[in-house]
Formats: sequence, structure tokens, C-alpha cells
Amino acid sequence: MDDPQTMLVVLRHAPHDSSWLREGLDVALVAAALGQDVTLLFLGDGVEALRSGQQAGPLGQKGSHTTLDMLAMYDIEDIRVDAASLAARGLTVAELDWPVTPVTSDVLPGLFATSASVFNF
Amino acid sequence: MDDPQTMLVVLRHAPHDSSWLREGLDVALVAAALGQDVTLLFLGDGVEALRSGQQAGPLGQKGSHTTLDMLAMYDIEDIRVDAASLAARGLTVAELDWPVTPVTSDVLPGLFATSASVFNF
Amino acid sequence: MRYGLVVMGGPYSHQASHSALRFAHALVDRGHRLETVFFYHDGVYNASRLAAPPQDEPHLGDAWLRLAESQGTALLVCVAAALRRGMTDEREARRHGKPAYNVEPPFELTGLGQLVEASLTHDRLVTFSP
Amino acid sequence: MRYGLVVMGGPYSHQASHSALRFAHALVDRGHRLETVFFYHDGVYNASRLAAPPQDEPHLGDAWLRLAESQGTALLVCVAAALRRGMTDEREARRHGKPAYNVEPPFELTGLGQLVEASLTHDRLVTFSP
Amino acid sequence: MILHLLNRSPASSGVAHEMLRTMGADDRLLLIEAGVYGAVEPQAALFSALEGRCFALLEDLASRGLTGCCASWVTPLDMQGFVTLTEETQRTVSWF
Amino acid sequence: MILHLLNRSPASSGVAHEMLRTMGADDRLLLIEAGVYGAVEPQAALFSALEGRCFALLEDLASRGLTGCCASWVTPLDMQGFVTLTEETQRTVSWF
Repeated sequence: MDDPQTMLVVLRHAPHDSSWLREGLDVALVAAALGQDVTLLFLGDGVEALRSGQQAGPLGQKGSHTTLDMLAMYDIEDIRVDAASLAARGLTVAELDWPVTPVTSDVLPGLFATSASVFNF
Repeated sequence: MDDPQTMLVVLRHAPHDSSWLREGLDVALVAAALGQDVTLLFLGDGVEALRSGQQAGPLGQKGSHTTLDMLAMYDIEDIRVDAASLAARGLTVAELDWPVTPVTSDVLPGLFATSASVFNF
Repeated sequence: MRYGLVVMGGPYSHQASHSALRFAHALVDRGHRLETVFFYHDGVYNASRLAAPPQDEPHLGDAWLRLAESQGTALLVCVAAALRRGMTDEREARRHGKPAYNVEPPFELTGLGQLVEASLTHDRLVTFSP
Repeated sequence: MRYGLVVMGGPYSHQASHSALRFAHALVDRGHRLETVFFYHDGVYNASRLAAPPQDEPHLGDAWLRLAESQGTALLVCVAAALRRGMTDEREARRHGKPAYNVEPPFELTGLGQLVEASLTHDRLVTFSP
Repeated sequence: MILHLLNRSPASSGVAHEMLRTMGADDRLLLIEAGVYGAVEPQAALFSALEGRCFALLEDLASRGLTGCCASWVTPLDMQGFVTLTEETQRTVSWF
Repeated sequence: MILHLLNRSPASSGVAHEMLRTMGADDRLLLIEAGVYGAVEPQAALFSALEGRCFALLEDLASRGLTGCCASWVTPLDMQGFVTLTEETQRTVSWF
């Protein structure tokens, strides 16, 4: 059972095309810096954030892969990824660049139910 | 064959939730006022603009049904609606509040090809 | 109960602000307290004092001001989301060498910590997104 | 050929502005002429002179200015879309009793007629949407 | 118990499917804004298993011409009812 | 001949299907921004009938880690190639 003080931040948007992913990660980092226990869930297009080989944009846009590299520094270590979203995009956990835990559909409702707060980006 | 000077304005967003539909209609009205021959195509969620019984929003937001009532005044009379989009939403041409021509998938490429310009909203 | 709202949609581009305002009034009518509205993502555009909507459309900026006045609600605007989008108060304008500003009290530029804080201290947090 | 671009996405919220800028430079490099950029929908937010993006991110506003200077490109902003979103030049600010303005030349508030005109007179019109 | 808010039409967005996969057996769903198109058949079929805990915001139905069109398993609710739902559930999650 | 621009991933948006229904037999498709996810299988299957006239913007592929992942029927193209496509086609239609 999860710690009931956990904050769940759901990331459903891909990197580079919009600011949703970065703005969601910023909430997670700030919450962690304030001592919250943060769980990240990559869902839908959000799983694209975990694809390896990402780069800065052609005008120097930072993307979000550099932010993901900082998660451990902020003690954000519980990183889940929706297995169905990965499969739909032809991805496997093994080829991702970050240490993440795949979750199946039956686990999702419990993950939401046991979090003290949920931010959905 | 369409007049090659025709401007096609494609409306793919539903009323009330965003400004896309109204902003697309504004382009159509201005083009017609400047003497352009305008064809409207309602596609995807855009067909919801034609549903009867629409009202102003609860804060007095105008919606777009009042704008649709002005189309004839601007000599915009070629109004097409994608039959497949209607069917997917359980709508039939008979129950729509405006005089529109349903078009089938095989007609769509020709409609785009013969228009002198296309605005896609 | 103590409520907080998060508004992520820009005014006039999306219905999110309208929905948030309607919900705000309804919760006050039911005797709850609206402590905080936090503007994030394109929601920061709601804080502009320069908006000039047509006369026949609701003036969202004025509606937020009236709400803050009557309910004592804090109108918090994420400063990082705001500055890059051209929303700045007098202090930040001076700091960045900008010739004018478009955010003034009761709208207040603040950090994301305030959003996290609201999620911890309020009984309910409801988000309106575009 | 004579090109026009339509930008409908807000800066920093969506990649549309970045893509439009990249395309603008590429078409100039190929010897074409960029006559017009028309800002509509949330694209009007690109015209703000108050944007203060972080130092390590591209400054889109400056990039538009340099483009206008070097290519003589007209930067047209739909006035109806702009005013309701809090984007106003000096003249409209005065007319609506606003205490400041955030749009200045070379950005120019104008009507949708200019967009229709661009579609008739330019050889190519390419739209970048959010 | 969570209240899920959905503001997208299932006809054009896949987010309703993601949301459904996260919903617990007691969770409630309120359709708002463009989400109310999902209160009307054929789209409403997606939510038929949620009878008794699927709601749609009345004022958003009305402005879109959908009053009286709701599927039988979707309950129209006014803005006060929306507030009541947030009282009765512990948390609200917004899907967009 | 029309150049269609698509900036949405087929995995989460239905707009690719609407676009395909409007495409003529000679029309071309350029995937940009999030649209480039559609250049990679399994999503790319949607465009397999467009071999020879389906392109993806190289710089958007690169920033997303997709360089070298394109399906065989999708041709990567740099920004100059994008401009060339707009030269060779009469009109551009953007889908979003």
C-alpha cells in the first residue's frame, strides 16, 4: 500500500510540442523540494518522454530529457509507466533511458486511490 | 466543378468549448464581405455547430449559432457537412437547424483540390 | 470546506476560465470558502489588466477581481509560466527592464510552491484545463 | 515566390511559433520572400513586448523582430483576437482606457481582411497551429 | 473515492479511454464542457457501465443543444450538484 | 496538388483519419512536431499507402529521439526540403 501522503503527478503529454510535460515536471520537482513524496506516472503520449536519444530542439529548446536526469537528485524515485501506452507506441521498458516501473491497467485505480493528491498534466 | 476562386473554410471544432469555431467563421464572414466565394465544410466535431437548440453560455457567452444565422446575409450559401462525422455523432441532416449539403468521403478530396485557398480551423 | 481552484486555460481561447468562475460562485453559494485560485499554463493570461473583450461578452478579468474582493480569494499566478508568456507585474517588469506591466493586485505572481501548499492545506482542489 | 505564414499557437505553450520561425529562415535561405506573418488565435501572444523567457531558452519575440528588420516582413496581429486576450498597442490602449500597452511596431494590429488579402496575393500561405 | 472530470468529446479524443482505465469501482465521472457530447448516444455507450455514477453538467448540455438527449445512464446535474459531488468525493482529477 | 501538414500523433488524436479522407491521390503529407510520432511503427501503418509522398521533418524526429526509426515508406526531410515541398505543391493545409 502506498504512503497516503504521496502526491501523484500524471504526465500525459509528449516532449517538445507543448509546455505541458515540462510544466508538469516542474510541479513534481517543486513538491519534492518541499519534502513531498512524489510518484510520477507516464501515461498516453507522456511515455514518449522516456524514449532514448532525445535532443534539444533546433532553436535550442531544452526539451524535458535534461529534467528527467535530475529526478534522482530530487529524490523522485517512484517512476511508473503505463505498459499499455508503451505497447501502443511500439516501446519496451528495456529500451527506455530512465529506470521506470511498468504498471498494468489493473494497478492504475489503486495508484490513484492511494495518493493524497493528484496532478494531471 | 467548383469555381477556382472559391475559398474553402473547414470547421472542425465544436461550439462553446474553444474559440476555434468562432474564429474560423469570422474568417469566412470577412472573406465573403470582401467578395470572395466562400464554401464552408463542417468536419469532425465541427458538425456539432449545426445541432439545433443551442443557447448562449451561462455567463452570456454567445456561442456560434447566432453567427450561423447570418451566413445567408453574407451570401455564404454553399455549406457542406461531412456525412460520416454526422453519423458518428448520431445526427442526421434532417434534424439540423441550417440548410446544409451532406458530402460523402469520395467527394472530400475534390472539394479541397478545386478550392483556390483552404483555411482549416 | 476550504477550496482551491487551478485554472490552466487562457481566457476567450477556451471555456476553462468560464467554468472555473461558474464553479467558484456555486461553491460560495453553498457556504464554502474559496481560498485560492492558482493560474498556471495558459491560465496565467487571465491575469491581464489590458484585456478589452467586446461589450457583449463576459469580462472575465473583472469577474476574477469581484470574486477576490467579495471572498478574499488569493489570485496566484505562477511567475515562471507568466514571465515567458509576457505577463509581468511592476516589480518583475523593472527587474527585467520591461517598459510596462500588465499584472496588478489582487493578482499576485508567485512560485509553484504555493500550488503545492494549496494541495496540502485546502480540503478540495479542482482543476479547469483547456 | 512570395510567402505568408499564419501563426495560431502561443509562444512557449506550443511549438508552433518555433516551427514557423524555422520555416521562415529556411524559405528566405532558398531565395523566397517572406511578405507577411499573420498572428491569429493564441498566436497573437507572440507580439508581446513584455515577454521575459529564461536566458537558456530562445527569445521568440526578438527572433520575430530580427526577421521583420532583415526581410521587411509585415508582422500583422488580428486586432479582434488580440484585444480580448489582453494584447493592445498604444492607440487601442488609449481608446479602451487601458493604462499600458504591450504591442509595438513592427507588430501591427489589423483586421482579418489582411489575412484574406494575403491568401489572395501571396503565392504560398503556410499555417502553424497549436 | 475520486471525482473524475472529463472535458473532451470521446468522438475526437482518446483521453476518455485513459481515464476509464484509472477509475476505481466507486469513482464518479462528471462530463463538462465538450465532455458532455459523451452523454449522448452513440458516444455515451463508452460510459454505460458507470450507471449511477456518471453525470453531465446541465448548463453545458443546454448551451450545446443537448438538454433531454442524455443516455439513460447519465444523470444531468446543475452547478450546485457539481459542488456537491466535490464535497462527497475526496479528490478531483481533471482529464483534458 | 496539396501539401498536408500534420502535427498530431495518431496514437492520441483522430485528426489523422479526417485528414486522410480529404487527401487526393497525388497529395503529399509532411509530418511535423508531434506528428512525427506517426512516422514510426506501429502508428506509421496508418500512412503505408502513401509511400513516396509521405515525409517527416528531420529536426522534429531528431529532438524526439526518432532519427533512424522511420518506417520504410516515410522519407525524412530537412527544413529546406519542407520549403521545397511547398514550392512543388499549390497549397498547404495544416491539420492540428
